Amino acid sequence: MNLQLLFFARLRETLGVSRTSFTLNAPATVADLLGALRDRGGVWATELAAGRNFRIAVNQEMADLNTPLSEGDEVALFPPVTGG
Amino acid sequence: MNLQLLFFARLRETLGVSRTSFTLNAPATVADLLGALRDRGGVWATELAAGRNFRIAVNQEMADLNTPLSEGDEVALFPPVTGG
Amino acid sequence: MKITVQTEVFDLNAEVTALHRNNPSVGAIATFLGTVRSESGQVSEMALEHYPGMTEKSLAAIVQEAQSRWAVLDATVIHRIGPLAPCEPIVLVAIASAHRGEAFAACEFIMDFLKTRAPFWKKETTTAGGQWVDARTSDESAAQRWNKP
Amino acid sequence: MKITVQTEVFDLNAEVTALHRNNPSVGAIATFLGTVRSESGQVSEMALEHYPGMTEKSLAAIVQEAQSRWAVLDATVIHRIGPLAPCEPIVLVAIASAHRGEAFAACEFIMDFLKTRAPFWKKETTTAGGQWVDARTSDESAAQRWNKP
Repeated sequence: MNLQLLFFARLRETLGVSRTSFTLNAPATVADLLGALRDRGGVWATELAAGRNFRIAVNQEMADLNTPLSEGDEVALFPPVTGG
Repeated sequence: MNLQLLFFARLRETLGVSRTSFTLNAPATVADLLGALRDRGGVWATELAAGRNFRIAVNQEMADLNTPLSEGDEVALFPPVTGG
Repeated sequence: MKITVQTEVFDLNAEVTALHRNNPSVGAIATFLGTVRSESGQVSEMALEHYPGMTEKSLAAIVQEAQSRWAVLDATVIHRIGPLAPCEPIVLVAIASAHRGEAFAACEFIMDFLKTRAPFWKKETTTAGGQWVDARTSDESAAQRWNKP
Repeated sequence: MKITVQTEVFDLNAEVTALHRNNPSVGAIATFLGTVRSESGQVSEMALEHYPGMTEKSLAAIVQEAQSRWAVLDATVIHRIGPLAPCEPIVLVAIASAHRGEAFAACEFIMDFLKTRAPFWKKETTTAGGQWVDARTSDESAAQRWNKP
């Protein structure tokens, strides 16, 4: 399935990408997506390592590792928020 | 001793006075002053009766029945406050 | 600290700008604006009476108590007196702090004590005539809760 | 309800006037204004990034949750994005209610959840260069306390 990946703030800068398309075998969860991204190695493995503090939103709703993904989903990865 | 008495809001209207001088035998407390005022009878006895809900300030500080009075004190009587 | 009792309307922008003073330590400004209510349009006028001298002293004591409890960088309290129309502003409390928790707490504390300790009295005019507003026990409860540990 | 994410500065008087709408049921307006801090003058610029689309949705959900908990007559949330100088306003939350307790609670609730749930990120520029601001655990604690009975 095809996903739209979005990256914000520190993650956007460190990974060097703000928006990209990504293809993943279905069925898949957020955990599967993170595994596939870590397999890219380098900063991807470092920044998305299991102990790192980041958040995931699927279709603009907060998600967790077990959230299932579907064709066309918008998946955003970002650090804990700091607005206000 | 001579006191300056001030009345505010509903008490000012009901008693028909906003400011007056009052002479009281020393030594005296707020309770003594209230007794002397009640002795005037009429609305004074009614409005200042023991069960009525009013407040007393002596020299612009909240006071109670036991607060001692001194020559020249400013004593204010008023209903519970309702500003803001 | 600015504490004023006045008949004139105040300007919120001007007060908040003066409170902030371009102080870069300020990160949070909590304000409370009280306005004349008129449920079902029944109140045609609200008259505010006060005790000149004691009012300013009691407001200053309340603000100082707030400053002793929270890290307040600056505070403004303005209370209007005289006849006011429905929807007109009555009171402004504005608190500048580094962080929001302190600003909110100090602002609400000052309002709770202003409502129950500062010598102001409201008289409403309705079609039934003028009547003094009764003190609300909920206001006294609001002030009491700050005594809790 | 008004929820806006914008680069432009906002006008506090205009926002409060629009929120009040000359509604005589309004007796209380609580507002929170967040401004760019620069302790010891170290921050020369604060840049705000956000997640367009999700930001507005999450702010609307937070305001709706506040409206379900307290009798809110109207609410305004404005959050600025882009580069801001020290002392500039970042965020405004303004709540109109009949009584002050509801206005204060809803305003503080919205700020606590905005701080921890709305997708905004701050990057400070100091003499040491640019650095992303870390999330504060005290903000998460502030949001958690609203879960208590």
